[in-house]
Amino acid sequence: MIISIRLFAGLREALNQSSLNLDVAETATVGTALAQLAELHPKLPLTGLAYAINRQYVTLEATLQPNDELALIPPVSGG
Amino acid sequence: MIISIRLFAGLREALNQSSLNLDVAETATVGTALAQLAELHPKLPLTGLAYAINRQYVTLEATLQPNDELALIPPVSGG
Amino acid sequence: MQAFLVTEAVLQPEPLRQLVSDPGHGAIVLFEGVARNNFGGRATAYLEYEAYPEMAEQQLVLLARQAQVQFGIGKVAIHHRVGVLQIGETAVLIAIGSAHRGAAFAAVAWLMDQIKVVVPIWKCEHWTDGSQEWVGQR
Amino acid sequence: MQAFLVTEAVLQPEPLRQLVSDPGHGAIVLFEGVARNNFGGRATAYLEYEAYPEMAEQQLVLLARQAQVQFGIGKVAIHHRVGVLQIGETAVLIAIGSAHRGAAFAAVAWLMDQIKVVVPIWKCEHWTDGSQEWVGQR
Repeated sequence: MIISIRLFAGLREALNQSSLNLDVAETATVGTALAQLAELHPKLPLTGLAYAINRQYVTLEATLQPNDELALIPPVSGG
Repeated sequence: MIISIRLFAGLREALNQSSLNLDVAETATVGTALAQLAELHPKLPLTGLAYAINRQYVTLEATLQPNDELALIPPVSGG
Repeated sequence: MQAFLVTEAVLQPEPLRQLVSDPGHGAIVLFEGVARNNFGGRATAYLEYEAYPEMAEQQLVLLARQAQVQFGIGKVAIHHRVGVLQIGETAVLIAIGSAHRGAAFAAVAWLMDQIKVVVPIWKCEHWTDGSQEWVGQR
Repeated sequence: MQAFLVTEAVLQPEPLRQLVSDPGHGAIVLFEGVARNNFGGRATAYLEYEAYPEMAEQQLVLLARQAQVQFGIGKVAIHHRVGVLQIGETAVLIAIGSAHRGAAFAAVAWLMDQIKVVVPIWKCEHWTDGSQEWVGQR
């Protein structure tokens, strides 16, 4: 199934793109999707992130559904 | 010697005037001036006040000079 | 625009905001004390403020200097309105610029507490039943 | 005017102030987080903010609701700017109306702390030496 991944700040700059689609297994979790992404883009700095599915914070164990939007959220620094 | 007395809020309304001159002794303090004022205007509510001479807070013991401005300051409620 | 002022004119936030802005400030706090439609649940028709204006302005300057020393904030400006205020109108306006926000928050709370203790300004509640009362004086 | 907004436009305090005003409020607090000319003493040329705007606005709404419950404040509005900000421009604007000032002061401090933890917005410092850095990310 296809999910979309949103990239911000340093992650966006590392890949020079703000989103990408990933074809993941039906049983995929945030964690397995990240492992797949790391294999595709070994230089992507994937430590210290928070995760959101469809704009809600989730943990690495959360399961993904088709067309979910998975956001990789580096340490925020608004304000 | 003559000093001027400033009245505010309830005190101003009680005498229907915002200032008055008082002829006090050369040795007058805030306390003796107040006693004189109380005699002149027995209905004036003189409890719970703070005092200022020439815009500086002082105690009842402070001595007065000619032409001093003595302000009788009811509990403040600005803001 | 004076930084410390007691005035009958309607208070304007924007000029005060400009007075306290500075390239080294990361935080600006504006506080407005506003005429409320009730006091302790009793309905207010309008408010009236009276001041000893010369002394009140001096006291505001002193408080601001003290806050700068005590909290390490930057620029400060405080205006207080006098005369008749309708519900929703601003009675007091405090503007603080500061390198960091924590100091500004602490200072604005302290300044408001102090204003209500040492600045010679008095509020008269005019109740909707037609009676009136100088707050804090019986 | 939306109460919770992530925008590239220059932030305007006055419309937010009007959004949170209410006859039952005795206090209005406006906080502005402003682009400062240095960060930890290092000279900043300008700032750049990036957001996950849909989620950031949702998070601002949630934080405001939580603050209303936790502190008993009245109306809240929060705008955050994104894009390039020059020194002195406002990055975030919080407006709070409240019956009493103590609740508003506590809530604005709490809101700013929370924004810096849970709202997906990122600041990039562009230093005067030409280099840049996403704050909090190495």
